[in-house]
This record gives sequence, structure tokens and C-alpha cells, in this order.
Amino acid sequence: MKELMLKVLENEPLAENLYQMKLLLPEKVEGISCGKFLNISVGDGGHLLRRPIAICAHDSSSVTICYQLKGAGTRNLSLKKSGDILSCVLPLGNGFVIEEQEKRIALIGGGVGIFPMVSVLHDYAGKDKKFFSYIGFRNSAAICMKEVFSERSERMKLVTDDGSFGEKGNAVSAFFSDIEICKPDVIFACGPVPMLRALKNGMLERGVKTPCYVSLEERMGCGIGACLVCVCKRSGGNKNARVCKDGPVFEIGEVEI
Amino acid sequence: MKELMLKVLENEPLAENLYQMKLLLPEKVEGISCGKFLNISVGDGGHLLRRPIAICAHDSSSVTICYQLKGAGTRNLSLKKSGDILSCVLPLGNGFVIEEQEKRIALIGGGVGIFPMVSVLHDYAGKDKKFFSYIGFRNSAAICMKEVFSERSERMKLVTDDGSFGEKGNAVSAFFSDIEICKPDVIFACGPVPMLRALKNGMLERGVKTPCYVSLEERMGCGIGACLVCVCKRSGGNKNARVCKDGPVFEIGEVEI
Amino acid sequence: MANLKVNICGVEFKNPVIAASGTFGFGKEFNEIYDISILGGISTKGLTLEPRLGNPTPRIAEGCGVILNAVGLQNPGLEAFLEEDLDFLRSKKTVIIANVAGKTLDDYAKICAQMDGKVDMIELNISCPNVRCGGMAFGIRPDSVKEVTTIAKKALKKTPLIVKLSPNVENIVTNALAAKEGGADCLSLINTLTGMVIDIEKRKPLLANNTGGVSGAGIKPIAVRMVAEVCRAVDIPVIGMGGITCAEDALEFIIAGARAVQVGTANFTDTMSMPKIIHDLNGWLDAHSVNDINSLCGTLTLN
Amino acid sequence: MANLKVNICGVEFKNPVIAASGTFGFGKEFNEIYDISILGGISTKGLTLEPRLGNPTPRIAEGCGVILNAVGLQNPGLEAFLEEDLDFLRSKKTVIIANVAGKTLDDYAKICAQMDGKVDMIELNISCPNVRCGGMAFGIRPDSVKEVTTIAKKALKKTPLIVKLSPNVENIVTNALAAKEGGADCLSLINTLTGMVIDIEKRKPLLANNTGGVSGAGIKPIAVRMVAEVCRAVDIPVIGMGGITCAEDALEFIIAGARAVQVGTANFTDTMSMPKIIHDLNGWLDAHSVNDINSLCGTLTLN
Ligand SMILES: Cc1cc2nc3c(=O)[nH]c(=O)nc-3n(C[C@H](O)[C@H](O)[C@H](O)COP(=O)(O)OP(=O)(O)OC[C@H]3O[C@@H](n4cnc5c(N)ncnc54)[C@H](O)[C@@H]3O)c2cc1C
Ligand SMILES: Cc1cc2nc3c(=O)[nH]c(=O)nc-3n(C[C@H](O)[C@H](O)[C@H](O)COP(=O)(O)OP(=O)(O)OC[C@H]3O[C@@H](n4cnc5c(N)ncnc54)[C@H](O)[C@@H]3O)c2cc1C
Ligand SMILES: Cc1cc2nc3c(=O)[nH]c(=O)nc-3n(C[C@H](O)[C@H](O)[C@H](O)COP(=O)(O)O)c2cc1C
Ligand SMILES: Cc1cc2nc3c(=O)[nH]c(=O)nc-3n(C[C@H](O)[C@H](O)[C@H](O)COP(=O)(O)O)c2cc1C
Ligand code: FES
Ligand code: FES
Repeated sequence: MKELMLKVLENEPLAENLYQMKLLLPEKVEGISCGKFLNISVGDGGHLLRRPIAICAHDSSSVTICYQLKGAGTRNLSLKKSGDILSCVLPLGNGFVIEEQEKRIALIGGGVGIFPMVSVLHDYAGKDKKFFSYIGFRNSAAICMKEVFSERSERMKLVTDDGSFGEKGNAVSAFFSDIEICKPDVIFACGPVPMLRALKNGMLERGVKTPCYVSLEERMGCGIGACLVCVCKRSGGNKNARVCKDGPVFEIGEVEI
Repeated sequence: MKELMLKVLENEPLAENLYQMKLLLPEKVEGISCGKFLNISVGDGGHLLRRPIAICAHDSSSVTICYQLKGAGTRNLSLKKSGDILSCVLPLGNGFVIEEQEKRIALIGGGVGIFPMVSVLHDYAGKDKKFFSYIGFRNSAAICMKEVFSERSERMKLVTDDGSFGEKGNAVSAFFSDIEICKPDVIFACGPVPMLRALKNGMLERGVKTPCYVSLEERMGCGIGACLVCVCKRSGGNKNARVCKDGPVFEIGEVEI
Repeated sequence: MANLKVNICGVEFKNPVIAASGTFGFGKEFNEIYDISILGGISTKGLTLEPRLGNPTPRIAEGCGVILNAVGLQNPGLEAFLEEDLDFLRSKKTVIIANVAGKTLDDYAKICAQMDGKVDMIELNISCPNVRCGGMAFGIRPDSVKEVTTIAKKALKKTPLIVKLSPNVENIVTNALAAKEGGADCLSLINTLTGMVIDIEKRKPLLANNTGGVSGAGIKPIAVRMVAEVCRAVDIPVIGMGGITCAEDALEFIIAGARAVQVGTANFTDTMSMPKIIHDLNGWLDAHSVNDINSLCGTLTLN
Repeated sequence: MANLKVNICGVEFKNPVIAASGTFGFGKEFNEIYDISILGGISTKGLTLEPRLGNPTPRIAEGCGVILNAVGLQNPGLEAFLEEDLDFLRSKKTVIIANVAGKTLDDYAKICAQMDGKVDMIELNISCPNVRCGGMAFGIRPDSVKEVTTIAKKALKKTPLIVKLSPNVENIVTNALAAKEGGADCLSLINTLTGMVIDIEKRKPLLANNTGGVSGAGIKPIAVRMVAEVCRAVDIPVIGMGGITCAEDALEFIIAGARAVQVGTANFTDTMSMPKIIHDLNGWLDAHSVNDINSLCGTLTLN
């Protein structure tokens, strides 16, 4: 991991309240892969904390992120123009890894949780893997990246909370209703806590034993594992894990959700 | 006075550590004239105070300022690109006024103190006034606006502290050595405190009774006269004057320097 | 249009947004920028019996997210205020709070007596050095907070008394209770924290006064904490302040229990900040279907 | 190349820039970004006798120019530190300061006794709630500052003792003197100020712990003022901190009288801030023809 000054190549609206930003890597950076994240300085003297944002796509010379406008920090990011410079620490976290024997992969993404899923699709493109994507959006205005999922997945189900596009529902229920077709060797998921909790409970109820990895969010201080700000509880409750360093990706049984 | 969002039209280096910025007025603003100033937000969440900068030139749709890089605020300003928006309060202060009967005007400017003098030259161009300019710079690298002074003045003396260009000396000594030729009806001056003090003392010593107006600098809070942060002492010492509202231009005998 | 009116000690405010003492003078200058009659109220620059020249300059410095001031109570004195400034303020039909200060208990008694009935509220600035206590401010020790409050209250027959608390203390709740015991009708907090900026070239403090009062956005979390603590401990109304920049900031204080808020440093950063805060408060309440801002007051629950 | 070496209580530091407790863990993670052996020293995350899980999340919030943290002393415990982390730190040949905390006086005595001789310095974090004093921190009242210092000092035969002062007090000088009387070899200050951020949508404090410690650039003027006050009042060495972001900030503290400084929150804002500060200190000294940073220490003169 490194702290680097990245130049903004593009920064465009992607959907309602959502932006896509492409950043130029000034040098080769080791270890960038799907499910990891950047910690980005929003470049305003008043904001001392960086913002963690998942890697959505990357190649040898650039990284692409997609971010939702939430508060002052992401609003600041949305004002950046191409040519502007942002200080970023990257790559951070452990990321998603598909084992050799895992051929059928279920991707479950809700809201901004779809972007780490996109990064998985990119990283394993042409690698003899079959993806089954279950993605949920608030409503039709929030939909994005639909094509990436439909093109690169064996099967895709897109649902919205209000039914304004596709079926009404959430990504987890879409996944469970499709599980007999999907038959995954491994499940990857990212989204709001209630969604991940529904996934965990649903798997327990249905006795689904498939390995399942989820990406968590926590407010962060250092972003590199030093300050113990971003912890979650390891199951059992007697140990904490750091989301920024031990995660953000955890086996679903490993941590309390 | 108003708080307005001004668009940066140009922001270019002018001399060593010196920038010139042209700002677009979004609407007609009453009362902009020479010797007044803008109070500019440097547009960084961490800096709560605006920066007071003199008006150097203006027309019905724009204002031009020139500023020296001093600390974080002016550094921030120097990073602005054309198209960026800056919140400004303007016009502020009383400014320089030449009375009808005053025909021969001595302008004495040191360092960034030359810019209010430039604004006088602009405002009274073609108005049957004769200007005699005495301008001082640190060294040759700091020189700027030379042409404006030479073109619009009856006579100009440019001096540098180190003699690296023109005579070695300061604007005040240049003025006094020229006073018999200049024979001013009124004197305007702006520059560092020691320069203004030298002017005041020199006038007393020489018994020069010509009306003389100087522009002062003080650190400011509100910039509009409400907070009593930016005061100087009125002569006699029993009253304060506000540099931002009662000034920045004062008759030299009116205030303690 | 939600209701923004608040009533504190029988005084009605159009809305809960008040200009903080020392940042707004007596209103004349800001009135050149916008009509100040839209404000809930105005707390005047700190007034003393006699005119004062204040501290030498520089009187202001800046940190990250904060400023420091050491104006030192420059003011025209009580008499000049009553003669030259009060009528203008009265004409604006906004609540007038006279912020008053003194060096001795007697000063406080006198200025309160002379102000009584002439303004809507009196705000006691007790952060000034107390000559009897070896220069320590009246507002630091609970016993002297109570003492100065008692004296002021005794001098006031008509006008409700606000005591403004200093944050430079071990436990602000103790002082809040002391002020209440002394007879305060209302509390306001926080005044500035004490700070210093050093000019490393000159190896001297940048402010001529050496230290100054820290205010502005950066102190907001400290102010919110103190307001929340005080509001849980006392039953008299509280006016909250410290770093308020936007409507959301004001709502933090109101949810913590403040009936109204004061806005200080933000007036410098953005001369239009108070009109914007009032406008955005309204917008926020409407968007959240809250009919009356009073219904938010003190709704904070702890985790 | 000016001399940056400083000596505090007989311990030699390569330079006066020390990682502040709680922001740097035990150094391993930052060492993946730069070689931490360039640092003057490292103050560890606060250690307790037993492992601790700390507070629920969220543990961090942000203000303008400041952050708030409520990590709550999560740490692996003394034993795990000695077994798993100390060797790595030792290998880095930078000064190791063990920041220690406890709930009872006995905790402090024990952890100091077990740490004695194993690290270069001990830094007593006395901002933790003192169970005997009804939850008020040890570091608030002078008598308890003195008591806990005395106990800790008694347990230390070899390792110099730093007492870290809390800024949430009426008069930090009184506490500095109390720590000195208790036997402190050195003082460090300031720890965090107490603050709160309210989530106005939920009408709850944003931090699960309700309040948190305010740190970062915005508190610097308060910290500088306190360090200047303490340095004028005591003759034992002082380590200054609070909002240091750049070399110029560090110099403010050194000119105010600090022998060395700690950098905390800036490590989050800019992971490279400490290497930059060390580099820029050197540059500043050279540009100002200062041969030895020690010659700047305490050169502040008041206006
Ligand atoms: C590992 C990781 C990956 C993420 N990836 C993405 C992504 O790809 N796209 C996206 O839109 N968002 C993502 N998020 C969430 C994103 O970090 C927050 O939405 C963002 O920090 C909000 O900043 P703000 O200033 O706009 O909001 P504010 O609420 O003003 O932020 C205040 C503080 O809270 C923190 N914060 C607020 N919300 C969150 C959150 N949900 N998670 C962590 N910290 C938060 C901020 O970082 C900041 O420190 C990710 C979070 C994590 C932890
Ligand atoms: C009426 C007036 C007109 C001015 N006109 C010009 C001009 O045309 N060109 C120009 O280059 N400079 C001018 N100045 C000076 C200019 O305001 C300062 O150089 C500038 O504010 C420095 O800001 P900074 O953030 O770079 O420096 P910093 O030192 O980091 O500023 C810190 C704080 O001190 C204040 N400050 C610092 N120096 C001064 C100063 N000399 N006067 C007032 N406040 C100061 C800043 O405004 C800020 O609040 C003028 C000042 C005044 C009062
Ligand atoms: C320039 C200035 C002058 C002030 N003068 C006074 C004063 O005369 N009396 C007083 O009680 N408070 C005074 N204050 C304190 C403010 O009223 C307020 O309590 C403090 O600034 C915190 O609010 P803020 O962060 O919104 O500025 C002054 C503050 C500033 C910035
Ligand atoms: C996340 C975090 C954790 C901290 N943990 C400790 C701690 O365990 N012990 C301690 O003495 N101080 C702790 N502190 C306080 C810092 O060491 C330092 O005193 C304070 O943050 C001020 O310095 P700064 O403004 O440079 O951060 C912590 C600070 C932060 C931000
Ligand atoms: S943010 Fe510091 S440990 Fe994760
Ligand atoms: S800056 Fe407020 S009165 Fe001049």
C-alpha cells in the first residue's frame, strides 16, 4: 500500500446521486485487485478523514471508482474536474478471491455494494468462471452498471425496492429464489447491513453451506489497520477484526453482522 | 456591499510570488472604485477568514486583483483555475478620492502597495489629472505593472531595495528627492508600515503640509465594520478607527502609524 | 412553513437564530447586506459602563476550522449604546439582547440596573478577568459564577437574565447549576476556548494579547457536548452556540436541548450565513414534516 | 543538516517527532508505507493489563478541522504486547514509549512494574475513568493526578515516566505541578478534548459511546496555549501535541517549550505526514541557519 497523488481522468454522473471517477496511476502499484479499496482525501482543508471507496475497475495505469453523494466529502469529490489531483492510499484491504475449484459464483450486490461485484467480474473475465448476479437498487433512477452484469454473467436478476424497474424486491431474496438454478460454489455479497443479515439468516434457515464472503463497511480512521477504529466483532465475541486490514471481505460466519 | 459568487476569468503569475486574477461580476455592483477592497473566501473548508485584497482594476463586468503568495490562503487562491467560483464580499472600505481642485497627484507604492495606486491611475484616466509615481520593489524579480505607471504618469521613479533594477532605495525616499519637481496637490500612499511611517516623519521633518492619504492593512474578522477586529488608533489615542469600514484609506495625520 | 417561533423567558423570537455577541456589532453593518429584522435576535457586542478601547492589534488569528480573537471588549460604553445604537436596533423589531461585562461585581450591578427594562434580555458575559480573583475570570469557579449572577439578578427588575458560560472549566454543569442558583433565567453557552498561535519567525504569539478566544466550526463538537450536558442537568432554558455554520449544525444544538442558537464566527466566513440558516431550517423542518421547531428541542436520546 | 537529536530524561531521540498513542498501533502497519525507523519515537496504543475490546462502533466522527474518536482502549493487553509486538518495535531502533492505562491505582502500579526496563519510556494515560472517583478521569483533579503519578513512579526503577495531561480541566498548570510533585520525569500534552456529534436524523449521538475525544488540526491553538503555560511553570521536559500537521506546527510547540512533539490525527489525513515533518523541520532549520533544534526550545517571548 502506498500514498499517491492520482490525477482525475474522468468524473461523471452515473445515475441519480452517483458518480464515476477514473483516476490515473502515476506509477505501477502492486496488489490492486477486486474487493479492495482506496482511501481518498477529499481535498478540503476542513475534512481530516479520508473516504474509503471500493475499487470498481482497474488496469495497469488507472483505477475507477463509483461513489454515491452522501455527505460533504462525496459532494466535494463530485466537484473535482479532470486534471485535479487527489491524494489516495491504495490498495487497501484483503479483497475477494475465487479459488481454483470454485466455478459458479453468485454475486449479490445492493446499492453501492454492486461496485465491488463489478470489480470481481472485471478481474475474473475470461477465467473459466460462471457468474450469477443478483443486484438490487432503490428505484429505477438508481440503476447503473446493468450492462456489465448482464454481459458478463451467466444470468442476472435486477430488482428494485419499489418495483419501478424489474421485480420488486431485494438482491438477497432474488438470490434465494434462484438458488436452485444458480447452484453456486461460492457466494460474494456487498450491501447494507440489513441485506447482509438477511443473507446470513437465510443461509442458516435454508441450511445453505456454500462458502460465502461479504464485504463490510465501517467508519475509518487510518484505513491501514493501525488505529482500531473500524472494527467488527469476530463471531464468539471475544475478538475484534479490523474492517480495513483484516477485511473488508470476511467469511460470513467469521464475523457478527 | 454585497456577498457574491464571482467566476475566475484569469489567474496568472505576474511576477515572483505574485498573481493577477480577473473575476467576473455576475451583476452590476454599485460603488466599486479605487482604493477599496474585496474580501475573498479562499474556498477551503479549513480557512474561516476571508482575505482582504485591494481592487487593482475594474470595469462594469469585472474586477482585477493582484496578490502576493504569503501563506496558505493566497496559495489556495493561486491554485484556482478559470471557471472556478469564489465567494467575495465587495466593494469594501472608503477608497481614494481626488478632489476637483487636486491636479497633481503623487502616488507612492511599495510592494503590494502599488496595486491600489494602479486602481487610482485607472479610475482617473483621462480626467485632467497629472500623476507622479514612486514605486518600490524588493528586487528586479518582483517588478510588475511598470508599464501602467510609466504610461499613465507624468513621471515615474521605480526603485528597488537591493538596486537590482533602477535606483537602490525605497518609494518614499524617491518621492522626497523628487518633491520639488512633483509639487503634489495631494499624496496617496500604500505600502508596509515602516514605509508609511517614513513618509509621515519625512513630511513632518520637511514641513510638507500637502494633504496625504495612506491605505492601511490590518488582520480582519468581518471586513464590514461589525467586529472591531481591524482597528487602528486615531491620533490622540482615545478613539479607534476600523480599517475595513472607516478606512482602509486615512488622512496621514488622522491615525497613528 | 413550519413554526420557527420560540419563546424564552416570556420573550418571543421570530426564529431561534440569534447573532452572537461580538461578531455583529449593533447590527448596522450587516443591515447593509441584508435586512436584519429577519433575525430571531441580536446579542450586542459586550458593553461596559465606560467606553473601552480594547486590546492592541493584531486581534485575530486563524487555525484550521477555527479562529482566535482578542478584541478585548472594545465598545462605546453603555451610555453611547443607549443613545446611538438602541433606537436603530429597536426599529428592526428583533429581540435585543444586551451582552454586558465588568471588572468588578459592582460594575455588573450598575450596568444591569441601568439596562433594566431597556432591552429584551441581558446576557452576562462572565469570561472577563475578575480583578478580585487575581485576574481569573468570574466564569471559572462555581462560587464566583453564583455570586456575579446573584448581584446581576438583584439589579434586574424587568429584564430576564441570561448567564453566558465559559467552556474553560472542569465541569460546565457545576457552573450551570451555580448560575441557576444565583437566579439566572436562562443560560447561553459556549463562550470561546482559550488558545494561542505562535509566529515562529518572530518567536512571539501572533496576537498582541498573547492568547485569544477560539471559536468557529472546529469547536462545535465541544460546544454540542457541553450544551447536551447542561440541558440534561438544568430546567431553565438554554441558548446554544459554538461553531454553528448551517441549519444542520443549529439542529444539533436544538436536539441537544437548546431553545435557540447563536451564530458568531460564521458571520465572518459567510456574511449571509444567518439568513441561509433560517431559510434552511424551514426547509429541513418541512422536508421532515416537523410542524414546530420546539418539538425537536431536547429530543436527543443517548446510545 | 541541522541537529535534530533531542535528549529527554537521558533517552536519545533521532529527532523530536514521535507517533502519538492510538494513531499508530505498534508501528507494523505504517511500516508497510515507510520505514518507521526514521521516527524519533513511537508511543504505543494505550496498553492495559488485560486485553480489551474497546467500545462499540462507530468509533469515529468528524468535525471541521477535527475528528472525534471513542476507540476506548481496545488493545491486546500487556502480555501479548510484550510477546508479539515489542521485538518488532525494538528492531526499528526508534524510541519506544509504552502508553499505559488502568481502571484502578493498582492497575497502574502493576502495569508499570511489569513494563519497567522493557521499553524506553512509560507514558501514563490518565484520561481513563477512575472507578474510585465515580468515573471521573484520574487526570482531572490535581490530587488524583498526583496520586496516580506517585504510584506509577514507585513501580518504575529503570524507565523514565511521562505523565500525559488531559485538557478538560480548569487549569492545566495545576495538574502539571501535581504530576511533577508525584514524581513525573516528563509531561506530555494534550490528550483529547471531550466532544459530541449528533446525528440529527436519528436524534442520537453519532458515536456509539455518545462522546468522543476531539483531536486534529483544529485543536492546535488550544494545545499550544496549554503547552506554553505548562512549559513556563515546570522545569521537567515537556512533549507537546495536539493538531500538529506540518513542520511549522511542530515548531510552534518547540518554541513554546516542548522538547519533542507527537503527531496523531495527521497520520490519518496524510499517512506520510511524519516523514514529511521530519524532512521539513530539517529544511526549515537550514533555511533559518539554526544548527540545533534544541536551541529553539522555549524561545517564545510574550508580547
Ligand atoms: C471499504 C469500503 C468501501 C466503500 N465503497 C464505496 C463505494 O464503492 N461507493 C460508495 O458510494 N460508497 C462506498 N463506501 C461508503 C463511503 O465510504 C461513504 O459513503 C463515504 O465515506 C461518505 O462520505 P461523506 O463525506 O459523503 O459522508 P459523511 O457522512 O459526511 O461522512 C462523515 C464520515 O463518516 C464516514 N462514513 C460515512 N458513511 C460511511 C460508510 N457507509 N462507510 C464508511 N464510512 C462512512 C466518512 O468516511 C467520513 O469519515 C465504502 C465504505 C467502505 C468502508
Ligand atoms: C485592505 C487590504 C488590502 C490588501 N490588498 C492586498 C493586495 O492587493 N495584494 C496583496 O498581495 N495583499 C493585499 N493585502 C494583504 C493580504 O490581505 C494578505 O497578504 C493576505 O490576507 C495573506 O493571506 P494568507 O492566507 O496568504 O497569509 P496568512 O498569513 O496565512 O494569513 C493568515 C491570516 O492573516 C491575515 N493576514 C495576513 N497578512 C495580512 C495582511 N498583510 N493584511 C491583512 N491581513 C493579513 C489573513 O487575511 C488571514 O486571515 C491587503 C490587506 C488589506 C487589509
Ligand atoms: C470577534 C469576536 C468577538 C466576540 N466578542 C464577544 C463579546 O463581546 N461578548 C461575549 O459574550 N462573547 C463574545 N464572543 C464570543 C461569541 O459570542 C461566541 O460565544 C463564540 O464566538 C462561539 O460561537 P461561534 O463559534 O459561532 O463564533 C466574541 C467572538 C468573536 C469571534
Ligand atoms: C484514534 C485515536 C486513538 C487514541 N488513543 C489514545 C490512547 O490509547 N492513549 C492516549 O494516551 N492517547 C490516545 N489518543 C490521543 C492522542 O495520542 C493525542 O493525544 C491526541 O489525538 C491529540 O493529538 P493529535 O491532534 O495530533 O491527534 C488517541 C487519539 C486518536 C485520534
Ligand atoms: S481504520 Fe484504523 S484500523 Fe481500520
Ligand atoms: S474586520 Fe470587523 S470591524 Fe473591521
